[in-house]
Amino acid sequence: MNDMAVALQPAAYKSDYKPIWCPGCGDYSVLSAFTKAFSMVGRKPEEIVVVSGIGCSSRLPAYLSSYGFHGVHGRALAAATGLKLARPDLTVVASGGDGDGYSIGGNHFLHACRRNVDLTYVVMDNHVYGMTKGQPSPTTEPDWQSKLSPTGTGLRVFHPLVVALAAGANFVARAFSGDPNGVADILAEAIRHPGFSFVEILSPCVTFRPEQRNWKQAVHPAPVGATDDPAKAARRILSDDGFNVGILYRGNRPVYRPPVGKAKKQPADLEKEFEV
Amino acid sequence: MNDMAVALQPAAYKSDYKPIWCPGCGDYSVLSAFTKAFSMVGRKPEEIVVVSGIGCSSRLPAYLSSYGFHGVHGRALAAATGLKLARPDLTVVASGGDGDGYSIGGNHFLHACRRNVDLTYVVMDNHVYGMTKGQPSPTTEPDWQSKLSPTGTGLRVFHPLVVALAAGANFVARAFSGDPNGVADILAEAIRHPGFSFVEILSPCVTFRPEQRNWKQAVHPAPVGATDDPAKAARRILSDDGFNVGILYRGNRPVYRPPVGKAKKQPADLEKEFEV
Amino acid sequence: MTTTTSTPRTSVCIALCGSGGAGVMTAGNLLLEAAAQAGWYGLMVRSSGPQIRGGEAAALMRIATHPIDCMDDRFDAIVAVDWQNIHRFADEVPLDRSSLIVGDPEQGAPPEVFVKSGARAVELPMKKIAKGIPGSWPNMIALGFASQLLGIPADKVKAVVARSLKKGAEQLPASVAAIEAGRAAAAGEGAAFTLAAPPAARAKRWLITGNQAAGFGAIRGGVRFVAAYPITPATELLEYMAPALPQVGGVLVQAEDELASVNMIVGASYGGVPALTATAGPGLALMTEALGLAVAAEVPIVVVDVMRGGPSTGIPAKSEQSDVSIALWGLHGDAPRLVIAPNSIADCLTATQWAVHLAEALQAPAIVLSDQFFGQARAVTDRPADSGLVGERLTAPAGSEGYKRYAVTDSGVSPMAIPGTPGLAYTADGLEHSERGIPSSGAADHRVQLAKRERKLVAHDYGAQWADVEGEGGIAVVTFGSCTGAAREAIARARADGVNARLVSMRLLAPARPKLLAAALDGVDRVLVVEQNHGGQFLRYLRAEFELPRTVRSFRHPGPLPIRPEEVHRQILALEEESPR
Amino acid sequence: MTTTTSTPRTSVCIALCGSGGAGVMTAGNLLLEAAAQAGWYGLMVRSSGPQIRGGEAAALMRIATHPIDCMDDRFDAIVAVDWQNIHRFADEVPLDRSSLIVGDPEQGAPPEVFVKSGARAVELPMKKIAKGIPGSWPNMIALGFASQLLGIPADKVKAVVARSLKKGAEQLPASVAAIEAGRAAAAGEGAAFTLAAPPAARAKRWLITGNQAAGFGAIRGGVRFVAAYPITPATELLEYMAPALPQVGGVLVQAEDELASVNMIVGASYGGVPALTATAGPGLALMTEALGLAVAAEVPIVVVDVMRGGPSTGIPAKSEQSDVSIALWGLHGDAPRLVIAPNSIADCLTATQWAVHLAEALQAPAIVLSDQFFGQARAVTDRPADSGLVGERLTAPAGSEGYKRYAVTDSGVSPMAIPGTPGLAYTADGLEHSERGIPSSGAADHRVQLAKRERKLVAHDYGAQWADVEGEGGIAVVTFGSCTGAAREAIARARADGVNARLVSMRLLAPARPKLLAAALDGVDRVLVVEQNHGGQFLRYLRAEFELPRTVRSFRHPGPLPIRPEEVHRQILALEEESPR
Ligand SMILES: Cc1ncc(C[n+]2csc(CCOP(=O)(O)OP(=O)(O)O)c2C)c(N)n1
Ligand SMILES: Cc1ncc(C[n+]2csc(CCOP(=O)(O)OP(=O)(O)O)c2C)c(N)n1
Ligand code: SF4
Ligand code: SF4
Ligand SMILES: [Mg+2]
Ligand SMILES: [Mg+2]
Repeated sequence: MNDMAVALQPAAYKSDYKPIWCPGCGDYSVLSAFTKAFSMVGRKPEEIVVVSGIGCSSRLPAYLSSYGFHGVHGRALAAATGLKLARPDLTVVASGGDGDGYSIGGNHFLHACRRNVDLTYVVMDNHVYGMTKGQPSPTTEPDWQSKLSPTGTGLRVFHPLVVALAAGANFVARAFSGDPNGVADILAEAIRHPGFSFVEILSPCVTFRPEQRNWKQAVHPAPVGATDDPAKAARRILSDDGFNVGILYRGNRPVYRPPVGKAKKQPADLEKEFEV
Repeated sequence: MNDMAVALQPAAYKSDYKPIWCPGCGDYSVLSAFTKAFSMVGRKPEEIVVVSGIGCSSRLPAYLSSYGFHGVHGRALAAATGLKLARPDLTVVASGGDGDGYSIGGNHFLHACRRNVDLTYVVMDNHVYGMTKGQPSPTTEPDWQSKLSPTGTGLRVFHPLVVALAAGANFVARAFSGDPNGVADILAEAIRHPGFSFVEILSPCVTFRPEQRNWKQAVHPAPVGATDDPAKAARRILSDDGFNVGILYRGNRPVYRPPVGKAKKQPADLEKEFEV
Repeated sequence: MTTTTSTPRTSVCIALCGSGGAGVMTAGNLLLEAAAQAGWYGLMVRSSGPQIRGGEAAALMRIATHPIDCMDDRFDAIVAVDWQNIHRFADEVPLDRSSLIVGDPEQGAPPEVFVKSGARAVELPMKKIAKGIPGSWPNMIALGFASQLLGIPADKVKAVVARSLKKGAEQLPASVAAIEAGRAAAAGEGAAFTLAAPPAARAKRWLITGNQAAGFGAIRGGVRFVAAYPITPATELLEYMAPALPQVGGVLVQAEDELASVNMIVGASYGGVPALTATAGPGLALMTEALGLAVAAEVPIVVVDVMRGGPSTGIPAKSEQSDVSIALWGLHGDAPRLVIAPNSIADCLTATQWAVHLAEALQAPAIVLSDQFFGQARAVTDRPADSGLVGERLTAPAGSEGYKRYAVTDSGVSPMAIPGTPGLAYTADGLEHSERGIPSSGAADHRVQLAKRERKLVAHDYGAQWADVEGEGGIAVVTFGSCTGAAREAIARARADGVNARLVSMRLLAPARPKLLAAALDGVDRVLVVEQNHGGQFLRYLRAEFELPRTVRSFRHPGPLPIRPEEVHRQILALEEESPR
Repeated sequence: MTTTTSTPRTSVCIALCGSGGAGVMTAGNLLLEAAAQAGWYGLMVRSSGPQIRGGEAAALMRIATHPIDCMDDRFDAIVAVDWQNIHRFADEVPLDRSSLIVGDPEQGAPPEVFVKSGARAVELPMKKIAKGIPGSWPNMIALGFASQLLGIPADKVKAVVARSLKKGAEQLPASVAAIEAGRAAAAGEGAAFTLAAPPAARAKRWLITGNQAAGFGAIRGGVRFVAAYPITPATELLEYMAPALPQVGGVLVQAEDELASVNMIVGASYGGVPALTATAGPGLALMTEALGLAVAAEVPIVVVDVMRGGPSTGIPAKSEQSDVSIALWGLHGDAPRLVIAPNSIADCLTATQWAVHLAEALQAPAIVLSDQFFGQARAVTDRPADSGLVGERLTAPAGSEGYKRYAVTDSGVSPMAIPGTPGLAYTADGLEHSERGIPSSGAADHRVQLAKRERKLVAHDYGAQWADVEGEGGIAVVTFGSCTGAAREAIARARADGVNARLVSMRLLAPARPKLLAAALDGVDRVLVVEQNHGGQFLRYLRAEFELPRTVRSFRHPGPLPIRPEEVHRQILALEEESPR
């Protein structure tokens, strides 16, 4: 990692810890796409922090050679927001699963979209809770049966991209882990795009949703390029088949920057207001 | 309350506790609209439960003669969901403020829309945290200055109606507390509409947002009637001026009903599966 | 406690291991069931590596002539279908010179960490034998071997295998042949590991996990609404209830998070329906705000906390008793609540049923402290009798004049109006309130309501269930939960050494019962406090809430390793030495 | 402690009351400032009814010749601009026969609850006098009356009023005239309430609330990131910091909820920036999961809990010390953390600064237990000296070979790599982990890390700040936080009665310092534990963590009423009686 020429190759962004993922899990390809995207973006590993919650997908940070933060379930975006606001010099990527991001983490998702801090948020969506061994997530189909939902949930699926647009995300894309180069391209663009960029990656859980192996056949590039009209993007997404892959929305909302003082004072300078 | 003829008059739905609200607060009219709507819907006070969180607006339940549940901040929808699923015979209305519902309660809002339990959710939106004496809420304008946001928040406002549509609410309306009869009509329809009905009521905070007294001049009826196309409804709302009042979306998604057993067994009947 | 005699054994421990997919869990379950069919008691703990799937796996088994609630100190045998990463289980499968290491020579030599125990190695070419029986698998050879070693009759083993195959009956002959081959290979081991005959007369037996037991106990107690969010190791409790609850007219809903699940059950219970959620440490932490609401608004709810290694995400799949402090003291404000700790897998049923009963009777939240060991271990137990204790709430009759929801009563329990009841409508409130439920910041209302909420718990008669008190002597082992099994065995061993000690296993942790403990400790001058955590949370609780004899020793260590009988036995002997009578 | 003499007084309590909008808070603030300008010390507590706006209001004031940290037992005077609902403050404004009730006859007779104290009624037609001075208001008459009563020089009062009017200078003459009219009316009362001269030599004085003090202490300590969610009574701490922090290069962000705010500060601090949030009980309850993460991942953060009446939403605007248990024991798992309790308004500054220093030095979360009384009361204090203690983290230098984030060290503190540092990248984790930070469920890693996290707190040398220990004698009053002021005054009164007692006011609650307390209690045979809650949470903590003398008495009651000096004084005398020396 001390050799900068090497550091810019994708391999330099991988750590030497062996993932605990099941053989064939879609997340392996997402990991490889991360390393490619980081290489493309050209920041050094130590200038990048990947922040996650809890879940199979949330194990990703330790498999990278960048800094990582493996926090608690559902709070990756909150931790990432704090980190980025405190350390704007770093490239901060939050990542995790559909349960982590859309179920327990839903409120932070809404407010991160709205706040528009310069972050990238990557969800590895497998429509299931993998880590806890197969319960429905918000993106699970209503008729999928599991021990916890023996007759299916009966619930409409959550539309992460549409909600992101409604809440104000500044960049919205869908990707498929089976195409790591495609994911890497999108990720690199997401990282470069100012403000809150959201990338939903369809990433199969071969253990609890083996039928997701068929996603390879189902995905296809979006027929039209990204729009900058959120309503149009939302309408397109609502009427697509869910396997439309590509950048779907590129916004230009101003990035959130917290208020900063004009002249940098010392703490002692603040004492005056208390003096009798 | 024992006289049924009387019980069906709006006045029968008021309790005798004096609100703690400031003189002129918009919530008084919402309270009166609740009593009118209940009278229109025709359920007895004891068949109705109003569930709220914490905030000025969340004090409402005790001012009604129906059953009430004044829970913790942000969790009204969760409590209401549990209550309605356990007691489908009751009419359950959740209510509260914009901070309660869109800030701390955002995740439950998303998932209540998606779950589509037969509930009505009423938010008294004053674009501020009234109870804690004037901090910005998600619907506060980006340039509104307060002690906690001396230079404004700089944040895009949260679009509750658009988010509700994206998340799957089955009925979406905007009302203005200055017109209690109009609010009552909308509320009654919301209660009658199956599934999750969401009513956003603009309800001025005369103390911390005195300029909201001008809302009376700003509001106007929606130029077109409700649609049943969520994308269309969202587009209309995104391009309206925020003061468009009326029922904006009426959906027909199936109401969520949890799985129930075919024959009602006794606990002892379940022992077989453990027997050696 | 090594045993080298070949008289029939009253308890044998055996571990079946192999890499994921080798089927050792299946073999273990079949062995346990066969033993149960034959009349023995037993216990099986599943252990696996960090991988989500396909990592190393071990079925840790103990079969005995009597009910047991813990693993023994040592294993009599480890049977490994292969050795891949099985060394990682070394801590969990302690061997000694009289143990057997049964491995397949094709899979290489047993790991040094096992060999150095001095245990005798036995070669069992499982893969090769299985290959010779088309359609069979090495795990069935292992099952046959283990069953023969323990003396579990072949017909019982075959019967459970036949039942397990159901549809795939054509596989049965191959499996039976494999089992027989395994048994033949073990025949040469003689009777050193053979179990004594199971008890002759026997009541109904159940095969059940602590999670299932807690779930069913809740149903017996009257729970008809569950909202929950999945979390290891509580998920199986919910997965048991998901199909069971609707059969008795109940509802289970998966919530978006723990804040939702706990507030949902508060809402349901406010509506009059006994309600429960289950979680583990991280989820419990998220629930404390709403638990406080249940305290203040006096809404009964039950939260089963299936404890796992902490702090934070900690060690999700391993047991530890480290949520004692948060359960007892984790709410803001003065917030009295019930805390109940089952002390056996079967007691997960009885204690949870009791918790539902108490929560409903006292209109207060109850936390049930189970743990990963109880929750995920599968045991052969006697059918737990139905205590008949169901949730019965003191409700207010329709039309009571001037109804006061939070009326001050002698018992502290106020009649509760259930929505739908005419004339009693009130607003439940987490703000401090008057007797009517109207928010009040007055000192008098606050004192009266604080005292009432404390009184209703403290004044209640909890009966003998508050603790299991057994034995005599000047030494008492005070413990709770899943350390109870090891403590009970340790006391039996001490008795065999001529040292008498008492067992006090506390089931009711909150409210504390100082008088009852004092009576239970009458004549005791030395106390050994046993718990499975690092900081001594139970010890701290005992010191805070009770008067204890002067000599108090703490024996504790955190998970993932269990507290073993011999560890406690040694402590009892040391305490006996310390101040000889 | 009634005082009927007319020798100059060292302390006077006065309440200014009226319905909302009557301007009594303004008058109170001006009185306090004028007293401060003249060299006295003082304290003002704001109290108001349940209405959001326009309800009854009271400025409860105490002015003294020496620093004071609590109200007295009784009020010398109540001055009411009107009487609307002012009777609701009766508990908070205890009067006796030597008190004055000053009311406007036009507003009706004083409420019976005040009159029955036997206090002398004085008529002051404020409305009428104000009407006679166009542009003036009754509250200025009240201010004038009060200032004259206490002997605060007119020029000081006029000067602060002039300063307060800034833009509206044209109002000044009317206000001055009103003040003079008020003073003239009070002249007849003589010198019974006149304060003794303030101390001559004096250092810089500040006028500050505990919330401001805590916020500024955090800034002094190096906090440069704050994320928070508004909640009474912590909001003003945030409102102080919102404009202040950016001036020193810091950032404040309003989060969507407490889960976000605490995780945001953990994220910021992971990035190397000292970070803080402030909240009250309900928010703290929501933060415990992330506090556990900070423990396990060893990320320093500071959470200021401004305690209010509990449980649940409780009594938001009133003080209570009932979050002791949750602060000390409210996390799941074995989760050692720092808990620090300031014991005066000025100490809110020093203690918070210390908390930042300790959290950073020990890479652990620190909870600061302030309360509503401290947070919202405004005091005249000596300028708190800068302790110079700033957050300084042990960081790892770039390029350390084989960097181990959670390396086991003697101190237990491991050098922390700050993102941006080349060669040290690691992943912080709330899962149990190896020294490298890789998730591990092994018993050895768990024990080592649990021990390390405990050791770093226990082994640290906290110096004399752990407690304020004052005085001598066989009786000790052990307390913490905002009860300290009352305890100190009670001890002084007891000394005047010839009874010696010691004060031990603990600032460092966790980790517990048993040896230091034992030393502080050397020679003590009777302990009085004083706290403001119902359940005796501090008492329970003392029993759990320390060896105490045999005789331990608890004096406590919940909020909203403060613990008063005389209550404690009586307890000390009773304890002295109980076992005469
Ligand atoms: C507060 C809390 N609740 C629940 C859990 C248990 N839990 C761990 S991972 C997980 C869901 C993971 O699903 P997802 O985010 O989709 O990730 P995946 O494993 O599918 O990649 C849950 C519920 C937890 N760790 N913490
Ligand atoms: C967990 C928690 N956090 C914060 C608070 C403090 N709090 C009470 S009401 C409120 C906001 C109220 O705003 P809104 O919901 O808009 O209601 P309004 O008063 O404006 O009607 C807040 C932050 C609380 N009670 N509980
Ligand atoms: S369980 Fe599913 S998501 Fe988790 S590692 Fe295995 S395949 Fe991947
Ligand atoms: S503060 Fe605002 S919202 Fe609250 S009662 Fe007053 S006017 Fe209404
Ligand atoms: Mg998933
Ligand atoms: Mg509001």
